[in-house]
Amino acid sequence: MAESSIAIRFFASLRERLGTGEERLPAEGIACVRDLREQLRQRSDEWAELLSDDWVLTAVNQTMAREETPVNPGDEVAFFPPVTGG
Amino acid sequence: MAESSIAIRFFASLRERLGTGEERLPAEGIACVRDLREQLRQRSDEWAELLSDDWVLTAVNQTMAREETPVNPGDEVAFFPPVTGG
Amino acid sequence: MIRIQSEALATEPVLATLESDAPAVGAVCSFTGLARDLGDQSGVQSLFLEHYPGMTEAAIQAVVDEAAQRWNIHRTEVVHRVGEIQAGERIVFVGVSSRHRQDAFEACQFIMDYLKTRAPFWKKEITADGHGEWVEQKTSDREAAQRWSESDGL
Amino acid sequence: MIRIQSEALATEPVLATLESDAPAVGAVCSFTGLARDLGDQSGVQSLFLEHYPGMTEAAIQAVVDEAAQRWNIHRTEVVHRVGEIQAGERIVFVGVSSRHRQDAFEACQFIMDYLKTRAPFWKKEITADGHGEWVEQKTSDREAAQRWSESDGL
Repeated sequence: MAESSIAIRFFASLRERLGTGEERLPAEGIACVRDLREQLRQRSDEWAELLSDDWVLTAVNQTMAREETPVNPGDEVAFFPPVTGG
Repeated sequence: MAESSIAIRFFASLRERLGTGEERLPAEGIACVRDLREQLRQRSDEWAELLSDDWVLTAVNQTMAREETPVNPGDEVAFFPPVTGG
Repeated sequence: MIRIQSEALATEPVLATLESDAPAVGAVCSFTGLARDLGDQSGVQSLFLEHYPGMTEAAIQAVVDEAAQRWNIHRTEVVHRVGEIQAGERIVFVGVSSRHRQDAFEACQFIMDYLKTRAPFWKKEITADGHGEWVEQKTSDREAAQRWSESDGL
Repeated sequence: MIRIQSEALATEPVLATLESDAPAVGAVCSFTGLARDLGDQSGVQSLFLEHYPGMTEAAIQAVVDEAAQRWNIHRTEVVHRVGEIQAGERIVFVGVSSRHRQDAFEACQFIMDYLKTRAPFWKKEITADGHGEWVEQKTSDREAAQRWSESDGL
């Protein structure tokens, strides 16, 4: 049976402000990062605000991604703020 | 009694090739590095050759010097090849 | 070797590894970053470092691979702490060995600059009263990394 | 602190000194140069380092002072060995601590580059059969030092 959902992860301040670190969503209707982001933004004013921020970065399967990067069932998509390590 | 001689030092390959590491010379007739160098070059063809080499560096009182740098009685003048530390 | 760890960061064994290739290799450049007591807010007592397990290691490896393409380097060691870190403790170590001094210096600086902007780590500063504040990315870090893409066509 | 010594060069205590200013200072860059087994001639088994006692320390101090004028640095440690050094042993250590990563990197590289061309040390390579050959100054070392005087008017 093929994987039919997408794993979503949030990190750092985004994780704290959204109140969640990971979840799974049905893959239906999601072709790229933009589709997923727009779907998540429907949830509330806060989600809409946090996930529209220019500073939020996205990774698909642990590789940096852009709005147009394809998202397939079984993929892992992560949203996070600019990095501040080292 | 005032010091009336100049201390001369040679280092590394120059020391080995000249066969001497240090000596003292009367300060008489020596006003600058060039005077001292020319006097030393009188000693033999080998001294003339080694102390005319463009690559020989000079320090007066442990500070890098030029041909025109003054030399006074009591000074220490050193001749050495380009440095190769580190 | 790339390591992400929550334990204290010991630099001696990592430096020993970098020097173990001598006498074939004669130049080792290293950088150690320590938790400072002041950042975006004063009175910082500790840091909390979050990362993205898997992606963080892969992102650092990509930076190291890029450095190895640009410079003649022999060995690279990167150790980065995560979790709670007290002020004064080491956060990150980057060390590079090379036959040539300039390659060791430039590759080490490049890896630190790119690690700061490309590796998923997030730093929270915690004050004595327990208040935590996520650190914002610095313009100076973005500029430091951009420098390398604007430079000569190496 | 500047030290010229004939004993083996231990880097751990010097690095500990550089890190001892944390958490006020968060960046430490260091460079270690080790005796390689090949230089101007192959089969090199050891080196002999000669220096000019007094002038060598003063010349290094002048380089360190110039670095302190150009960059915002906190502490500098320079240790240089002289006498006989076996292949694989450390010859030189330069470490710089700073509040800022870029200052630590650049000052450390500057000190190494200028030390190579300004501090009176002379290196002789000794092969297994006991033959010794004085090393010639490298064009690359002269160019590395010149780089800093041609750069922006810092």
